[in-house]
Amino acid sequence: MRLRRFTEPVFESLIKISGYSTGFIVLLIVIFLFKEGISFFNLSPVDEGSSLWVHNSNPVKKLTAPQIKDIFDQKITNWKALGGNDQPISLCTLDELGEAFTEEQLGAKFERLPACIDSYIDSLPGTIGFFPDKQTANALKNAQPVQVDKVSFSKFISGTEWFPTSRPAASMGVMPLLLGTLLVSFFAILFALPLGLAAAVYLAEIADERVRRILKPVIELLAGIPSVVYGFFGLVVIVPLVQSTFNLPVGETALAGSIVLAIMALPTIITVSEDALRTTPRAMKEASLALGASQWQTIRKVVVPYAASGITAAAILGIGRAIGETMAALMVTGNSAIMPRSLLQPVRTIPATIAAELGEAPFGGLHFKALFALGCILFIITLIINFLVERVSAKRVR
Amino acid sequence: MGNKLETIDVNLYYGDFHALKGISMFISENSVTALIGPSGCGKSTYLRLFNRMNDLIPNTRIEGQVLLDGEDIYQIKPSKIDHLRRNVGMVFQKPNPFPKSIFENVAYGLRVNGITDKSFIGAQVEKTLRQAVLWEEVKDKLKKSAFELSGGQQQRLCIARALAIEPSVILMDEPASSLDPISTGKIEDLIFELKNLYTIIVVTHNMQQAGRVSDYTGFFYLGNLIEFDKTKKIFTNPSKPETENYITGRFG
Amino acid sequence: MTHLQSELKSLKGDILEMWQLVVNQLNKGKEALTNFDRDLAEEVVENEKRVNSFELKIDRDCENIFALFQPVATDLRLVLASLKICNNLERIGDIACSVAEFVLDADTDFNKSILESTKILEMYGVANEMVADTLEAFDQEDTRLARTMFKRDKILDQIDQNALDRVEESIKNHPNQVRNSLLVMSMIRKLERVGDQSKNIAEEIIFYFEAKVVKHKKKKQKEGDE
Amino acid sequence: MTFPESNLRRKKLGQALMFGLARAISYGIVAILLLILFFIVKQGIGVVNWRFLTAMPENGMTQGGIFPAIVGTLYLVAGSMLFAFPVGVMAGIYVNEYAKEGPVKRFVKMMTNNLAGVPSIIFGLFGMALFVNELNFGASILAGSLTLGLLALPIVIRTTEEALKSVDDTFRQASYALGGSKLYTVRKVVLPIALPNILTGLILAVGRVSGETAPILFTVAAYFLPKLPGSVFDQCMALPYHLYVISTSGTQIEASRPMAYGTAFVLVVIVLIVNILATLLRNYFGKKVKMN
Repeated sequence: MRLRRFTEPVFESLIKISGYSTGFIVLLIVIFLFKEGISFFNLSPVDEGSSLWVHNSNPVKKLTAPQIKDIFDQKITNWKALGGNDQPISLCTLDELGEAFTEEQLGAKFERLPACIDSYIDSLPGTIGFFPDKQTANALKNAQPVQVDKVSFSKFISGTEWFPTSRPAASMGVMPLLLGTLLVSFFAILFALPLGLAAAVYLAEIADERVRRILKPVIELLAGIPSVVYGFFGLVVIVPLVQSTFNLPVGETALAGSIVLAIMALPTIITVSEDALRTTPRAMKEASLALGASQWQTIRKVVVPYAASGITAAAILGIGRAIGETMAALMVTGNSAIMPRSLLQPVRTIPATIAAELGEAPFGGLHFKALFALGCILFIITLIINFLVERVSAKRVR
Repeated sequence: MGNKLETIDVNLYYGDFHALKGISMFISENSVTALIGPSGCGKSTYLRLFNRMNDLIPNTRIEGQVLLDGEDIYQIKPSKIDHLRRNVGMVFQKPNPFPKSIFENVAYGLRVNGITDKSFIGAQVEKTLRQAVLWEEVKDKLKKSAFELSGGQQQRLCIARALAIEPSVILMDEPASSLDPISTGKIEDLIFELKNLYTIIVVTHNMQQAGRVSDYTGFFYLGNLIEFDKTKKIFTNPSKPETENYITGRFG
Repeated sequence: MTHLQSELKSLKGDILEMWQLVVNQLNKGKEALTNFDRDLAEEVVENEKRVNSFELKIDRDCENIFALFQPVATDLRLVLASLKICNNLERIGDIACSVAEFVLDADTDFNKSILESTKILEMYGVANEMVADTLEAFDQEDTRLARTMFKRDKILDQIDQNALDRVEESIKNHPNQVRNSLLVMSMIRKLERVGDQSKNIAEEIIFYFEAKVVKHKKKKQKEGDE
Repeated sequence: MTFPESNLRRKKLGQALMFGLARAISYGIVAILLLILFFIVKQGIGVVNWRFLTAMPENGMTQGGIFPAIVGTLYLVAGSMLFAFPVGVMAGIYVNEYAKEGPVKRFVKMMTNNLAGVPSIIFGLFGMALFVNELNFGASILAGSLTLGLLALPIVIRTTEEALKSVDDTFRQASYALGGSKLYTVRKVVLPIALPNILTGLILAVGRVSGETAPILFTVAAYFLPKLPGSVFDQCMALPYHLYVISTSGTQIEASRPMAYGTAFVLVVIVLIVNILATLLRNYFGKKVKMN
């Protein structure tokens, strides 16, 4: 008895703490995700500890990350295109210096390297150089450092290029990933919703009890199959099928992703909408039949409108699942981070990007943080979706 | 007043359960007939014979004849059941308007039966809302959801909905049991008014209600029709001791 | 109008009609006595059947209203009052009939001086007025008028109390009219009852409109605070 | 009133058409889903034998078995449940038995719903940030189990809550009436009655956890590790991750395809057994409770 007086409060406080655990975890997720994600902004897209230099006479003093990428990919070859003088751009990195100067000139320990760089740039006014700060010692007379736009939120959101590992400056625009995610999810729901709704109507209103008792558990069972298995199935069956049907060079496309995600979303949509359809009061259906309506008219005009909020919730829930789905998307969409133009193109979704790149991104680096920022976007989307589902379900008629 | 409806030795089984035992009864035109009795006595089941609502429950078996205007409604083709249900309207225990606007609720029966003429539908909606003494209360908010009405208004809307396709018979299954006394009174007055145009059968738990609204009363007990007579007779001098016990509350 | 209201209205109509009939019966009876109109007296006796059938009908209606509508409050009081008023009216109807029968029993005209000295005509008049006024009180919801019954009944009582002496006197004065004098005596005894019935009716009217029970109360309370 | 006959005929035709369509779609969906199962079973069953289940992977994972992946998954499931089950059940008790109706309860439930809706890859990110880096567990069974445990938590909480909710209030009142304290009542009366349904929830959570890939990508999973883990701070292989690896990023994808089918088959069988078990348990006890 005495022991119980001591243990009961302990247990009860444990229970209370556990009760708050989910709130605590959500809070932790927010903290850790956003800590990394937000610190990503206001970093320079150029490798840490390196800078870009141009000749003092060059009027171009500011460049954006995509411009730098284009310069180093030699897509832009004249300063005129960047608003500067009409002179060709020449690139200069440590490699070029190695060819232009002898070891003697550079010095045994590269101690004369800054001077060499200085003279090299001076000799070629159209040059742009990319050197670690160690080597330049920030002391070039004939050259000035180029200011590079910091990663800003608006650029991150609106950027249309995702080259997180390109050097010297990484381009990190979310647009292609976001659109890829939305495209795949949207078409997944477009395929799944009518089919799922039809099946839900069949199960809830048309099928007799015997058939229902067989079909429903099968559908529920299939909700439990791991996404990686669906992904694998998509990879070995759907992808080749898409490839041969549309005569494509590769079968890993947005379409394949949509189909696989649609199949995965079906059990959720069917179960949730069927539950919603079943809440229609029997008297309401009977009232419709008593007015001479056919069973189908009753379903279309009374049962489905009555369950509308539940069906909407099912659709939103399905979209949420599809947007957050990682493995299946990773395995069948082709993972090409370009702006999606058609369904028959490879695309890359946000979760797939995180899954594919986090392993290779150096810890704490720009890329790593960019992936956390992606995680933040995904998290916010899911919060919005949860909120919508809650709102829609709460609106349900009595 | 001729016999609008008639049942001849009707038996009804739900699976093994014998729910109606040889019921013979007639219901005259333009009258209100009340069916009373304790829960599970078969009165609602009997009511649902007349628009074949019992068909919706699996394992239901029906014997005997149910005549509407002299025609056995259980001999008609299955495809004519819609036709029957157009002719026999029904009002349910709880107000159950559809999740639609007030207007669309009343127009529903017209639309599902293939009527597309907009002006006709509009006129018919107004006419039936007036019949249901609801028009003045809702004429300015026909486009609003039917759920915004009070319980009593919803039930009158459901009555209007049943009237809109101009049935000749209206079945009411405890139409006021979920309403407050004021709304109940309005529904009862409405029933009293409507009998000039329709043949009405009303199932009720509430004996007083049967007394107030009906011309004839049938007392059901354990699937049997114990007594069927003029309401005044049943309530002042019933012939069967079971009826007497029930209406005086000395039951069981 | 609700179903119950229409039923009550028709009940009230029946009561008023019966009431009017009874008032007419009394008036005709008085006229028959005054003019020794045997035909009129016979008509009164004949009409008694109508009064009785009214009573049966109203009784049955009240029973139905109780059984089917369970009236409450003012509706309940109306039905209860109707039931009792109808009962009293029937008795007044009986009295009118009896008086008419007494008229028929007479073998000669009533001597004017007998009618005068016994004050029977005055009494008859007051009784008729009382019944007619209860009718008006009921119809006009006039409980003041109803309350006057308690005073007016005293007039009848007074006449009734003096009747024995006066009839004795008239027998002495008119030895050839002994039978008629005795009939007058019987009539007075009957008519005295009309006052009591009117008082009962007045009590029911007050009960109906004011929900006050004035039966078996002292005089002051009965006659109100006027 | 007259009703236009042609419209009425169309109404009957429409019904027949739509009903047929709905039925065809329903059977079609079930057929597709069964086809997936059938396909994996058909392709995988030939690969699976005793050696496949008990041997280490060999030859760049084109031969040998998947023993370490099976063991790793078992460890991860056990580890995650060790965390999620007690915390989840207690949280469920809190929500249904202790929390009063009001903003606090609404908040807790909302957070549980939110957590349930968070995509698994976010759990992976979070697990990496918190367990692997911040708490310095490294990529380890501990970090992976905790991450999976977080993912399973809302499932356990919700099923516990539902199970407790279905316990009739009269049981509680009877216990209180006899002087039982709240905790005593919950422990001795409510929990035993709700236990079968809580266990069903546990089993469902096991099914979910054993198939998850994204949360373990960065927290524990090893690409190739032909030995069994020695401690909770070791990395390990896991079935779902193994399937992902050998079907997409192995060095010899074509050659390892049979291994992939085998792995998928084993994974599916585990998940199906777990789910069927949960269904049977629920039906069995569901009937028993009804009988009482």
